[in-house]
Amino acid sequence: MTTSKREEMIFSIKNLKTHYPVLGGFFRKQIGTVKAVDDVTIDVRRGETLGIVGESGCGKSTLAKTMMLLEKPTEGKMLYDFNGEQKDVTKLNAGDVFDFRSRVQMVFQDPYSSLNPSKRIIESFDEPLRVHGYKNPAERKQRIIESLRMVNLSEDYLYRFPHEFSGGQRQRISIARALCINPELIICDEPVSALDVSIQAQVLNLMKEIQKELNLTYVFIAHDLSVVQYMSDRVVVMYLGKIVEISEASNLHVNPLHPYTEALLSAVPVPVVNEGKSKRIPLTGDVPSPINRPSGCPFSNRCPKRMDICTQVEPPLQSYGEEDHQVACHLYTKPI
Amino acid sequence: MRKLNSILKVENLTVSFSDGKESTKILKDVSFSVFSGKMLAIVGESGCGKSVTVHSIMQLLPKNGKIDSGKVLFNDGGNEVDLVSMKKYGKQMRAMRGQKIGMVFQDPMASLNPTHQVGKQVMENLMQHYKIPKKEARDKVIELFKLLGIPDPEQRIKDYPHQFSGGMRQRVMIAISMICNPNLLIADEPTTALDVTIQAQIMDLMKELQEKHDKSIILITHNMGLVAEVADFVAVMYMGRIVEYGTVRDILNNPSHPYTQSLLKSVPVMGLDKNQKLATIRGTTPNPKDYVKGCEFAGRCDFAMESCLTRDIPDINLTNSHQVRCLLVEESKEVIAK
Amino acid sequence: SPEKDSTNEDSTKPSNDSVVPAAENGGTLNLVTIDPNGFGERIEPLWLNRGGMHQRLMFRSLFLPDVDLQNLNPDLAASYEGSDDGLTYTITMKDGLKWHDGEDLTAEDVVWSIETVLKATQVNAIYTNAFSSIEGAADWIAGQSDKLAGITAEGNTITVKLDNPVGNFLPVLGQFAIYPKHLLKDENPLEIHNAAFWENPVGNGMYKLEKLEPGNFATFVPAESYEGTKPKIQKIVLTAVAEPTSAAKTGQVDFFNTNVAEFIDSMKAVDNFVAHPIDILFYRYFLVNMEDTEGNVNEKMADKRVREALMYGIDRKSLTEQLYPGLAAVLNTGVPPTFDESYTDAPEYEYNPEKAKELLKEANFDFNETIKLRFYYGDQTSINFMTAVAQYLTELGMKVDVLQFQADPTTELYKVRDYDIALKGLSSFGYEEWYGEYESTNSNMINIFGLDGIFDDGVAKLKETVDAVERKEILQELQKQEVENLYKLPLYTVNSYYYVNEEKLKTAGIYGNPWYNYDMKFEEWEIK
Amino acid sequence: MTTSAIEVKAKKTSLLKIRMKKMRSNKLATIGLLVCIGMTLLSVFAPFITSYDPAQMNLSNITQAPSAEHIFGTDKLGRDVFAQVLYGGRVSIYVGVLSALGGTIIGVLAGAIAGYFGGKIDSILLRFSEIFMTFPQLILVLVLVSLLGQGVNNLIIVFVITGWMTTFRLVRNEFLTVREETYVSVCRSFGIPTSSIIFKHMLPNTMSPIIVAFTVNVAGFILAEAGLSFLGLGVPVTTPTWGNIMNAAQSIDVVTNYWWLWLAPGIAISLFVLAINFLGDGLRDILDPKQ
Amino acid sequence: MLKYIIRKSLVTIPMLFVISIIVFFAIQLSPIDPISYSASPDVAVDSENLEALREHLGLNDPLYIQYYHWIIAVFKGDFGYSIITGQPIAKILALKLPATIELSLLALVISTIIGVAMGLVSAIKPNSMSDYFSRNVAVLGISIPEFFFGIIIIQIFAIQLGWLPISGRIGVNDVTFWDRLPNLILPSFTLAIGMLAVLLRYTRNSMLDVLSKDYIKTARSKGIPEWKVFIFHAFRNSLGSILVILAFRLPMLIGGSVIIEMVFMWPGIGNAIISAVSSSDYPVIMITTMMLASAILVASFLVDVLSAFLDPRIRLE
Ligand SMILES: Nc1ncnc2c1ncn2[C@@H]1O[C@H](COP(=O)(O)OP(=O)(O)OP(=O)(O)O)[C@@H](O)[C@H]1O
Ligand SMILES: Nc1ncnc2c1ncn2[C@@H]1O[C@H](COP(=O)(O)OP(=O)(O)OP(=O)(O)O)[C@@H](O)[C@H]1O
Ligand SMILES: [Mg+2]
Ligand SMILES: [Mg+2]
Repeated sequence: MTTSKREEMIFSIKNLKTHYPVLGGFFRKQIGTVKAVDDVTIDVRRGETLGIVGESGCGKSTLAKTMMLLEKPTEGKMLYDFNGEQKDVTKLNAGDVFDFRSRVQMVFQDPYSSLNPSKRIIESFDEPLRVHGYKNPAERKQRIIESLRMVNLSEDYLYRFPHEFSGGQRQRISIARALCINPELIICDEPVSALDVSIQAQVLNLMKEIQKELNLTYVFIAHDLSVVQYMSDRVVVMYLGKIVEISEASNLHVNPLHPYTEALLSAVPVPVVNEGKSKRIPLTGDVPSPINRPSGCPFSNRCPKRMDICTQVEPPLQSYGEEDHQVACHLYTKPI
Repeated sequence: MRKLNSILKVENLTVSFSDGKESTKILKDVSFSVFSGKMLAIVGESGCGKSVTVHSIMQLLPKNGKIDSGKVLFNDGGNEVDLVSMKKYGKQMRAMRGQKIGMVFQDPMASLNPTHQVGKQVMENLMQHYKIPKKEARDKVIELFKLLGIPDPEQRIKDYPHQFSGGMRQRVMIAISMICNPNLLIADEPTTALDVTIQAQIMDLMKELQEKHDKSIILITHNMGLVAEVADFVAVMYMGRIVEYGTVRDILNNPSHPYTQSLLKSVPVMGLDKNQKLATIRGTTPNPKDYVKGCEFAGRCDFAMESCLTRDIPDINLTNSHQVRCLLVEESKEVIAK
Repeated sequence: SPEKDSTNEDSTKPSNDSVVPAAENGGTLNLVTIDPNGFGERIEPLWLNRGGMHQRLMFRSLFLPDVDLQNLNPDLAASYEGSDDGLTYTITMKDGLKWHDGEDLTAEDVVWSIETVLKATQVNAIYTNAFSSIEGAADWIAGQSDKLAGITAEGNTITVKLDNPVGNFLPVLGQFAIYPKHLLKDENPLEIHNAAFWENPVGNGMYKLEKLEPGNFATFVPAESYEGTKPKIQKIVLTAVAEPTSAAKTGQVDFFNTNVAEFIDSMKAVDNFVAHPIDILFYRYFLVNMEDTEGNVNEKMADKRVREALMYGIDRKSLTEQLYPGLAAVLNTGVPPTFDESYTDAPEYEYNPEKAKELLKEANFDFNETIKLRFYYGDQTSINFMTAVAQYLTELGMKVDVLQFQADPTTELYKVRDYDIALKGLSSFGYEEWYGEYESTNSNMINIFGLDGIFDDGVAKLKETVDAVERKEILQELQKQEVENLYKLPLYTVNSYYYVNEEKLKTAGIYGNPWYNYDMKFEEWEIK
Repeated sequence: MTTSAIEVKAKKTSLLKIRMKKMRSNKLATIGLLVCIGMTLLSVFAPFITSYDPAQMNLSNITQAPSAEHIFGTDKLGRDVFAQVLYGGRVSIYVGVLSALGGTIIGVLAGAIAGYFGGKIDSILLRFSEIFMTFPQLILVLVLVSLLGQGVNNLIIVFVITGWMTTFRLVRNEFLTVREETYVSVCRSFGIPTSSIIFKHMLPNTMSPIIVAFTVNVAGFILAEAGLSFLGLGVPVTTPTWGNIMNAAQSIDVVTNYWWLWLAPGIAISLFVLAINFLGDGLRDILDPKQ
Repeated sequence: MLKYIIRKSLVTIPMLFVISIIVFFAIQLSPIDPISYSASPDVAVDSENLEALREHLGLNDPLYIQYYHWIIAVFKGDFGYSIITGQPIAKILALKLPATIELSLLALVISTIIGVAMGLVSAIKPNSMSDYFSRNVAVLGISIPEFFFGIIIIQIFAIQLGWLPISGRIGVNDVTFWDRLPNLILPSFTLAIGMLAVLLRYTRNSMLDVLSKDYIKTARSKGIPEWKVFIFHAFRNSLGSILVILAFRLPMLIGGSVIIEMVFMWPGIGNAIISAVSSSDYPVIMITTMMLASAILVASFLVDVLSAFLDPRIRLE
């Protein structure tokens, strides 16, 4: 495993697996497993934006939730940097979990359901703050106003109900709420997928500004490759619960290695007339179900460059070319 | 270039929705044409009235929606008929639906009846319009399934929608709309619910239908990239109006309405520099109820002038294929004219 | 069948009697049982209740009492002889008696019936009381002998030897229905009442069962085997109704009896029926729970003045007049005031709430205690009665809690015993049952009264005595004791009514206690 | 413990305002509410409305048809039927409301727990409720009444035991849905305690169906009480309730000849239940966020 | 599908088992004495032999042994005897069930036809006059206590108008169903009212629900006539939930007929239950409870199978 020592690691995920049981049969026994996240190893570096991209159902949300300790991992380690001390967050005690939660926050995809419809905005903010040690009500209110300002919302909105806001405003409120307890790392699970393009642009710009301002680290998940590429420093491409490629964002569209990345790139429509059509790499078939994944490389059944070995041996994730460019594909397997 | 025949002409379509006692204009004076064998893309943000437009064409508006005025002239094999004048669920209108105009909806799961076999759902359309034996209808469905790339169609027509993947379901929807071989196909965001790779498959299929089988297509989307790839003509909608209309080149290479311009610039494209800011549109879409007069976009427009809010905005022909509904253009045209 | 055709012909009128198959001649008598559950699928056994008209006509006893239940006429028996000491009876059966199935009815059947009833469970105590005085009965019941020693049959003659005299031995035999041994001898006596026999019972009476349609009806026709005067009525149809008035109006019934106040009220509107009231010994009284299940004295009720207060505080007269008009008579002791043996000095407890309050005060009654008033009759009149009683007691300043028993009344009354006062009924053949409840050997009541046998001698004497004058004396004594102790609060006797459609039916005009066997001269009955 | 010390301004929210407006525009619901309140008040203030004691007998004045003196007539013990109906309402309404309250509390607690945690707890509670549902309710009630004994409060206990399942299932299903709402994940990612998530964050959002179910339950329990009492198995016969008063109408005699004995209490029950049902129906529309 | 049915039916067995245990032990907890029937308090009875009978019947055995004997007997079809009337319970059931089933079925037919039809009309034209009418009928139907409704229609149709008989049921064997019909009309109509109201609401709601689904738009976009949309798409798809409510209500018809049977003096199982309960006839209570519980289980099994049959998403799982 080669990672750059230059940058400081904030969250490092090692061989993480999150599996869901599939129940069925007479006695609702487990008859299978959804390997939603399977053997994922990523390092999140302080201050960067790590993009995660992949098609629906490939395990992006599960990965995010596992990192946020909302799902219990089946296996693996997640080392978080608590002021220089690396602790495995899967084994934390209750107090440390709390500490962890004040350092890591999450923004979810659906702006419409991420605010409690029966609570005023201030109430939605108040309890997290109180739980995280802001004992003084006035201080809390101040903090709320500050974080709303950060997302360009006025304090007039404090006493309104969520249904009085548009999708973009709600997503900004959600971001503000994640920010209000001063986290270091924000995991964003498709924060803009549900928004219109013009609103999406507002939110993306805002997120970038805030990151700069507060020196935040982002894990940014999306299924839209261009958005991820635009937002991220490095991009992780996932397929069926596995990482197939990790690349510098700026390098990804120039030099995609994995055939899946290539296909994904070619499928992204470009708003320029008469281009792109010819280049498209047609992918046949659908993403297989994560319950019965093809043997060997998970992409083997749809891969246009499939070789015999692909259906038998699972390719490991290895660096290829540059140090920060990793790929899991037999085309690039180095003889060991 | 051969002469373009329009298969559908929408003229001054105005639609309103009532909510209890109040009634709100949702579509205002919408006019556009769809040309034979061409694909028209309607783009715009959520809620701008794209779906209402096509539902009005099909007379499938919900109960509280009403076409106030306007015409929908459909070229039925040389005969021009006004769909609006037909009774909503009358024989004439029903003969249009499915047979002359096919429709594909956004969510392929919700749009298929979960309790009917997919083959039956396709056959239902065919047998409604053609008195042919069941067996023959079935064979036709199988044939179409093959054409649309559904593997193993003999078996799969007996399956139920939930046994299909999203992409396959959308193919079935397309089969339903295509089985009677209509000349006009309306697709309301057919790929929004699908992954990019599947979207690419479906769009290739639709393009093929249009090009090889000479169908006219109305494609609703809010993905500018998609428009660029497949459409021939583009109508940009904002708040129930078409603010810009033209060929795909006109719109993408020479966007003339400020709204269109920002729409194009607000989407990140591959390779966009990380440090480059995205163009945004100020504020949010206003409530259609609050509209009084003038340009709906004025409140968010960086170039808004006083007159934008005080006078009716005309459609201005930039070229004979490119129309814009914006006073800026009027002025610059005047300047040019001078 | 021809009957069916005839019903179909006049199906124009949907009257209920279209069910009833028409008789060939002599007419059909329509009887009903009043039961909201409808007709069952069998004829009820007779050892617990001697039963209704149809049962009486199907099954006979050795003797047939007069309407007063005491004077005996021969029935299955031709004659009898009793020894002077009252310990031996010799009974001679008629010759050539037959069961309805043609089998001979012999003295063996009688002996077997008496033996079996001693071991059976669903049995009226008048039989067990009388027959357990037969020599060797204790051993027999305990299973220590395989023969009831005191009773033997030789040819037509039955000899019964008693350990001690039983005053009403012969009247009891006049009630005791003889069952056919040849059909029932293999049944376990404990469960003989559940035998399949009752679905198609073979009797020995004037009529035999013709057909029983479960859930529907039963028909009876004159039995060829009956040796007496042949009856005129050729067919009896028995159906079930939930309430008799509508049935009376539609002609579904020609003759019935009831003691339900509501029916009596509503029958007033039915013109063609004539009501015949009869006095019977169906007591209603309050049982006072004197001891709890652990044997501790119930302080609330211990003082006799409290119990007297209750008697004064409840306006029994108005209640019976209003709730049971013409049906109930106020009772002061176990012998109703209209009877000869009645104790004339017994207090009448006229309604006097002031006196009641005084008595309570004297008795230092704790008005904070709640009196638990219980009952088990579910009919509306009883509910009204109890509600009224509760109100009377409330007016005395008592706290009352009135509830209907939830579990079965027997268990509630005698085992659970979570009450202070309970309304109870008793259908008596004679005064013996009423006073028998005071006996210290009465396994149910002993727990309630906690008696030390003060009534025992008197009751024993009463049971042994036949002579009317002697009996009167004993009864006077018992009533005096009863009044002194006031363990049961007597309320009233519920009488009964016979209703006869006299436009259609001519009876012999003899109406007696419907719960018991007596000679109603049915052979004289006619359909007009 | 102060919850949100930042005082939430009592500014009338648009949501509440909308609901009030909707309520007022829903005539049937408004009438229902007024009738419910009206009848409840009549019962509560019965002594001010009639001078008769419902238990006071007058054996010389029994089964009188309605007259100026006894506007609903008198019953078989000469008691005033109007007074009985008034006082009877107290117990009937009390039983209905308290049983519904108890059933709702149990149903909500169990439903919230089952719905939020899912898994084993959920299956156990679900099975449990299934078993309760499988029992014929009437028999269950009867057996329980015979175990506990008759009495108003025992009847309420019995109703609660036999009547929590519908609310349970409703709340459970609501919670299963609400659990998927993102804001629950948000709460969890902030480390807000589970009990607080369930009761402070999720429960308020399931309140509308619970309120509707509550009104439906009140109606149901009043009917159940009436039915049982009509059969003579509910509240002790001496306690006047609408059902108990009607108990007298079991005989054809009363049905035929003494119509005032059953008509008045029958109408009282029907009217009250009807009013509650209209109110419940109205609330269903009013509280429905989709509308 | 077959596997699904087998699986579902297997689940009902342990449920029945649990219910039988609860029923048995709950009743044992109550002070009811199963043989006290031999000693009505109205008649003087000597109780000496009762002890022998108790021993004979095994009532002195430990409860679990009694339970074992009872459940084995029930499995063999021997339901025991009523302790009040001494009749075999199997016979009581055989006698009473037909009357109740006759009543319930007629009520079912009436309520289904009227309820579903009114619900459909309501849903097709929501907020119209007929919808308004139907909805209020439905509220009325669930608000009026059935005994009150029964008394009123007895008063009107039997007593005042004299069109129909008040009560009772003419024997099964003698006359045809048509002869019994006059007696059936009032009780079955009363019984039908509540069910009708529920079905009406349900049909309306589920139709409205389905009609708002996207696939209805798809169906309309095919140009098929509106009635086909209503019948083949909307009604076909709401049929599932309608049948579910129907099947769930089925046992309640039997249970719910208790009061109706009482009011109309209908000699059915409901009346038997009431008299069993009010006289603490516990063998009858146990068996009828078990019977109703089984009916409910069978109904929910039917619901599962029906929904599976109607909904391929379940069937093909
Ligand atoms: N609680 C769960 N139980 C069982 N399977 C689950 C659960 N949650 C997710 N899955 C499955 O795990 C896989 C990955 O799901 P996940 O939500 O992580 O995908 P995703 O990449 O976020 O997709 P999307 O783009 O649609 O949000 C999917 O196949 C999904 O069906
Ligand atoms: N049934 C309806 N009742 C009232 N208003 C409606 C109804 N349907 C649509 N509208 C309104 O009409 C406007 C246009 O809706 P439409 O569905 O055409 O938008 P769209 O452009 O298709 O958006 P999307 O991209 O989200 O599908 C919206 O403002 C919406 O609120
Ligand atoms: Mg996701
Ligand atoms: Mg749309």
